[in-house]
Amino acid sequence: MSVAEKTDAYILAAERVSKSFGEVAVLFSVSFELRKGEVHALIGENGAGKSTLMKILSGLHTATSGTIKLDGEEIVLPPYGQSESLGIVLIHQELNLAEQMTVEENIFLGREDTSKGFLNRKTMIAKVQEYLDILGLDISPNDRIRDLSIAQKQMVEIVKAMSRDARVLIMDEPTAVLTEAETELFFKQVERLKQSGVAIIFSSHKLSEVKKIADRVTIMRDGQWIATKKTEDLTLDAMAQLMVGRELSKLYPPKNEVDVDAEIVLEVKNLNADSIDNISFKLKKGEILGFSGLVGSGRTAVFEAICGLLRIESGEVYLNGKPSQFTSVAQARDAGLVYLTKDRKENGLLLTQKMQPNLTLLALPKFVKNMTIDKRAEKIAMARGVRRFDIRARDPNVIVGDMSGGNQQKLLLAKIMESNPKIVIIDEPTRGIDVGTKQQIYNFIAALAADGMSVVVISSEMPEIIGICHRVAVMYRGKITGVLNGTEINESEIVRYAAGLREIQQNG
Amino acid sequence: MVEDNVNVAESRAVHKWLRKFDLKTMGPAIALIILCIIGYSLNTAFLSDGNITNLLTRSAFIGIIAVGATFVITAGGIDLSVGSMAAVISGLMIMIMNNALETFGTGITTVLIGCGCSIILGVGAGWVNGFLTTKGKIEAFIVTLGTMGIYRSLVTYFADGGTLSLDFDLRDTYGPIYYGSFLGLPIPVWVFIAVSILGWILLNRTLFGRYCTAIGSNESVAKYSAINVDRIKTYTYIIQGLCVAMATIIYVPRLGSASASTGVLWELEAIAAVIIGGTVLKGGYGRIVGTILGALILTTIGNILNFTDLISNYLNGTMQGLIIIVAVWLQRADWKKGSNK
Amino acid sequence: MVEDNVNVAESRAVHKWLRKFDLKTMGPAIALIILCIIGYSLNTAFLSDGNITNLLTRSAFIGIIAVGATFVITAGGIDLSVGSMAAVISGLMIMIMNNALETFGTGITTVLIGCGCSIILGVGAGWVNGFLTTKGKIEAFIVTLGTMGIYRSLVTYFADGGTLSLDFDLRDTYGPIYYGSFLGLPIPVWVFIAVSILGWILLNRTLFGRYCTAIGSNESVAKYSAINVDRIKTYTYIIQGLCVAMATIIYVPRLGSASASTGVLWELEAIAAVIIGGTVLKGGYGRIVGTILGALILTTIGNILNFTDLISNYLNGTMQGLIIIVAVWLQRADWKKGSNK
Amino acid sequence: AEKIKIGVSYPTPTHAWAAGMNWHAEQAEIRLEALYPDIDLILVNSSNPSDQASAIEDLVSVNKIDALVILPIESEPLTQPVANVKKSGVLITVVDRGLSRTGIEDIYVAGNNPELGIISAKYMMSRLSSGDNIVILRGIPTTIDNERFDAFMAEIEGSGINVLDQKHANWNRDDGFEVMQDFLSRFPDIDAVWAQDDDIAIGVVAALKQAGRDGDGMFVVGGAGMKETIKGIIDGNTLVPIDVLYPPSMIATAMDVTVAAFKSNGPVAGRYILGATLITQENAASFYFPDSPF
Ligand SMILES: Nc1ncnc2c1ncn2[C@@H]1O[C@H](COP(=O)(O)OP(=O)(O)OP(=O)(O)O)[C@@H](O)[C@H]1O
Ligand SMILES: Nc1ncnc2c1ncn2[C@@H]1O[C@H](COP(=O)(O)OP(=O)(O)OP(=O)(O)O)[C@@H](O)[C@H]1O
Ligand SMILES: [Mg+2]
Ligand SMILES: [Mg+2]
Repeated sequence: MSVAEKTDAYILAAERVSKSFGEVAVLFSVSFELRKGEVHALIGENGAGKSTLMKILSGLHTATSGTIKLDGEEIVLPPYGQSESLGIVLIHQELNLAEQMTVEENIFLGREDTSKGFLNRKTMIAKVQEYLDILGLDISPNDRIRDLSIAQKQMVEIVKAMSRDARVLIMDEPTAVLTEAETELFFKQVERLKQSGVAIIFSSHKLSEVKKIADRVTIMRDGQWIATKKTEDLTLDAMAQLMVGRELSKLYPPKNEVDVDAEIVLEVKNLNADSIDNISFKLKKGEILGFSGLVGSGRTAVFEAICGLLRIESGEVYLNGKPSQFTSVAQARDAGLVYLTKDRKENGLLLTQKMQPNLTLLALPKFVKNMTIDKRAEKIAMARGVRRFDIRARDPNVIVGDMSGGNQQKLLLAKIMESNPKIVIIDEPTRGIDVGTKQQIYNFIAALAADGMSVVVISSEMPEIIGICHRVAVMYRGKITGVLNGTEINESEIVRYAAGLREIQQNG
Repeated sequence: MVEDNVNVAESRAVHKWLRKFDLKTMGPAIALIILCIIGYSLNTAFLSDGNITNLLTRSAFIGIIAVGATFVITAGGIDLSVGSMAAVISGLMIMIMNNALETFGTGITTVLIGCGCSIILGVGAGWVNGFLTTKGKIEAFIVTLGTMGIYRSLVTYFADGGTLSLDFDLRDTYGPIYYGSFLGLPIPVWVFIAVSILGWILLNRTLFGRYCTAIGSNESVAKYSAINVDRIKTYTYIIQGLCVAMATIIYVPRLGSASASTGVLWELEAIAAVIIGGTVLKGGYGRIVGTILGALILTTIGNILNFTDLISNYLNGTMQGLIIIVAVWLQRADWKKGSNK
Repeated sequence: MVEDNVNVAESRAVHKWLRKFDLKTMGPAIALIILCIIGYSLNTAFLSDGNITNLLTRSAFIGIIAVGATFVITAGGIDLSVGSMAAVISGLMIMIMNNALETFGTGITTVLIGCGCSIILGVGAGWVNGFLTTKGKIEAFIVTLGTMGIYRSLVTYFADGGTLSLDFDLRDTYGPIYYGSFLGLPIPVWVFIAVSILGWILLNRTLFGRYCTAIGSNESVAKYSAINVDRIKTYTYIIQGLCVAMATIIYVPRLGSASASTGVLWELEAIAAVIIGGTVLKGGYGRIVGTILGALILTTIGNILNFTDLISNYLNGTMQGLIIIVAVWLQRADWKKGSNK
Repeated sequence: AEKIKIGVSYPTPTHAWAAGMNWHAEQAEIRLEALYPDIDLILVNSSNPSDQASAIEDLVSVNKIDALVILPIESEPLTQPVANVKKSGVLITVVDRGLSRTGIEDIYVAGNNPELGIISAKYMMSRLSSGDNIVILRGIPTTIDNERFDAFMAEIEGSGINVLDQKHANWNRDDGFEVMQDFLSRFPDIDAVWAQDDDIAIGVVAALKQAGRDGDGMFVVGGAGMKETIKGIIDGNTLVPIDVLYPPSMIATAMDVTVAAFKSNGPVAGRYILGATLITQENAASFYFPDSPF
């Protein structure tokens, strides 16, 4: 039978699937169908149940009620990734790699190439190298995962999924941590897989990507199925509206110009540290400064150095004109400078704890009264955080690791803001966050700046940088290659600096 | 219809209550109660005043040490040196008091000097463990395995292989710390209670306790959350050392001696008490109340075995091992089915 | 300009070589060499044929057990029961052989029956540990602490508090397993070499080894990669049991007896050997070669201390503790500065 | 000229008796080496049988000893290693615990474990009558403990004295204290305690005093000859009125005899059994060494 004949046949389907965790219901009678050779996008707000549905479709969760059909036949999918043997492969939203092991070991984990019980390491390494070359990844099969950047890790996940002979490939926010260039390469592979008849489900909060790559889109809201439509029948606005359930105004708030004479709150001069080279820049009061660049260009390193997380080799940092070389995060925090990590799983949140201890962890000294922690104040802070950042957890006692990705990100933001900083550095602020909340976060950032705080936004999402920043510094290989102002802030300029094609000599 | 709702509400309430009354946290208490019932049925003297007092007093040593161990383990560490540390501190304390005797007489001063030195030594020994673990970046297991050997051999050295004995004249002054009572409870039990309450407050109500938990859950998150990881970890070892010193202070007046066999295997008992109590060995979750119950369980097992001759003496270890495994299994096994993550 | 490039390339090559010749992996080897130099300078007889042979033979016990422990630890577990397990297996093996003697005589058959039983017992004991850890969901530390007590008390029970001893008629048949040589190397050393090579292949070149690493590195990742985590973990304990059985088989002919004091503290020695060798205690990274060096280091320390009377006998433990800490510190300390992450 | 090297191997002292032995060994070393400049005594202690086996291997291969004085930590496991040493032509003196095969040692110097049990039992019988109750605290489960215990039980057999229970107190003061506390909770009527060892006896006495049950003619019998206990006997302590000797100095005796084997003309090989003397107030002074740690 040819592919064309059977395109209408559903390869994988969920019928009236519901799911609850304990007493908390998160999916309500959702139906979903996947055709052979299609790319089917799953979109919805944070906590809508996308990840949960994907896990059910790959056997990692069992539905509380409803049925799963594979090739039209009812089936109970085996647990723990064993449905790979049925050709169903899942990439988790949370990175799912063994950190101490190598790229090759991770990619082949669970289906190693062996002969007579021995590993064919050479063959496997060669195969991995092949895939890495196809995706243009500059890493070695023998690199250990813990030494990779988070985007590289995501690419490894993608390689891992692609290297398996999948009939159904399910990817939960695969592009959340990728730059556009990487996304581009990735989509090429998706296209190739699609041509060979693989059915693909993927979720994303980047609606333009959805528009670009998906054949059909299923929209979910609050654990319910809302609609399944052909992509060409949907505009970006329509998608957003269906997701959020109301009309969205403009995504980016208007930029208030920064006062020309605004005082300089942070000045960095000739900063050198591991993987960064002679960094100098200034940040004004009330300013939103963007940091753009390719993955691994050293943006994170700059601010980890400033915040006392990375040893400074040379150079000066001035906070409000005072020389400030912090050796610990606590010093930076007390001086009103905080950094929000891009790696929320490794550095951001205690996944095994509940929300409240996570929220107050950074600002905890503030909650001490009579030598003990004031639990009431903590509770009030929790309520405030939930309100301010619209954190949606159906069960307030849920452990953070069980929250949806986007809500974790919101909690992380709330945690950072608990310390009432004067300068906030936000690394990838909207990673994995839905459009509705994105808008809230942008408004929030703008409001902070308007209140006289200064914000640094490190982001790999060009529109975001362009949409909210007053000025943009672009980095390339550990150096700042340019600082853009006003109308210079546009995609082609940034890309040119980010690729190292242009460089302007800074003068202080 | 209305009735139905009531029923649902009721069943929810029951359910909620059942959840609160969770085997996982009640496990140690239930295990202890079962043990007491067994003990009583073997011999009614088990619940006699005298025996209960003996039991509590004995639990005090391991219990106090285990309270310290709860901090270390909650913050993701481990301390294998506590038994040897207790031995060497006892030994030094005895030597110091015997010396001080000449200058300060048999009065309370000498005892106070001894206790003071004990605390200084405990803090110092804890600091050494903490320093080597954090600044030396050596696994706690290895550091404390090393110091365990070192302290043990030092006490043998000081005692010349034998026993260091407290001067008999001092025993009358110092003895009441162990043998005395206050409001019907022996002093060591009061100390145990005090240490437990302080420990509970410290772990559950203060910055420090919260930081321990955070470090045990994820060190790097703790670091990014402005926690001075090395310092807090070092403090946990210092607290452990302090607890050992406290235990030593009430141990020494009991028999007034220390030797190479003092405190052998206390480290494993303390760790067992902590884990039986529900604290997670990998860190990130600690329970002081559980630890105290764990210490009581361990002492009770030994006590019960002394109360019966049903079981060959040689099989004491077997019973202990079995009970420990069962007690932990009661807590850890999946009681509620269904959560098929 | 051209010269510059050559220099850069050269310095890169040197750098790469230096990285390969890393203190972290070479640490144990360097420590061993330093120890040997110390030993030789204390007494030239240290490097005599006889002593080297003794040293290697002695390392065999702990070494073989430690190879097993490398698997358990790499997969994120721990086994505290190995010392007691060795004792109880020795004891049962002796009882079995003494009984078989009556039927099968003093020939090789009896010895083979003994060895067979030893292996069955080792596998069984390992399985028990594995089963309780995986299916009982009890921390390995507690399970094996429990079985440690159980096995230890069982051997006391079997020996009626005394010593179980192998019939003297059998010793002539069985003796050569320990005292015999082949190509100039004692049989135990050959067994050690064989176990090491098998262990290395198993850990580094097979599916099983890779799964152990994966489980130790991140259990849930392993689970989601369709690895049967429980089964692999159980296997690691079975391998540990097998290794203990192997060690027992060469241990029994040495002393021909077993008692409650057989194998005391071997568990800590084995774990120390593994960690000195560079395996990470939390799992996810194991090094068989390191483990072997670790075992040699521990034996050498003991040997050197027997060689000199510079140090009070009582301080042996102090020296051992210090050397263990320093050996691990040499590997773990941050040699490259900079990352205070 | 080459010195005559004599290795002396014994258990690492972890309790007072062994420390006493260690002290006597060190004293003998000083004394003998001063007396005979061509004698070199090498003292080594080990903490378990397997280490002890290693240690004597090292004495042979490294120190090239001419004679070995050994107090085996356990008999069985050390029989074969000592036999191997013997094969290399070394003179063997075994102390205290006999090897499990005869004919290996040239000289044997020992205390007498069964006799310790018998003497203790005899004393018990002299003080108690039929129907009286005793409890027993045993040592670490080992052959020594079994020998003492079995001999004691055999001796009191038929005397009508009730043994209420017996538990191991591991030759340890703390265990002695706790086991005795529990005995006191369990048994309202105890007339005497056989603690077998002076360390255990210290714990027992503390427990008796704590419970206020140290009067009424109650008494405790320990064993070994600790100096504090002997001092107490001299001073007329009624709670611990006697002791049964198990002399830690036997190692020194063995060293003397071994050196004599090289230095004297007459034959010295043979067996020297040191009796388990009953120490009473009358003879106590002659067993009192205030400088010894034991
Ligand atoms: N194991 C669990 N236990 C309890 N609640 C859970 C668990 N897993 C998910 N949830 C809850 O289910 C809801 C849906 O989460 P899910 O991860 O499916 O959302 P999502 O649509 O993927 O959101 P996001 O876009 O933020 O990733 C959330 O409220 C979450 O807290
Ligand atoms: N722990 C580490 N070990 C080795 N190399 C590292 C480590 N952390 C960062 N690097 C390297 O340092 C360089 C700068 O990394 P950094 O994370 O600062 O870049 P970035 O611009 O923030 O990239 P991203 O888009 O991933 O956030 C990269 O080459 C990265 O691979
Ligand atoms: Mg999700
Ligand atoms: Mg970065």
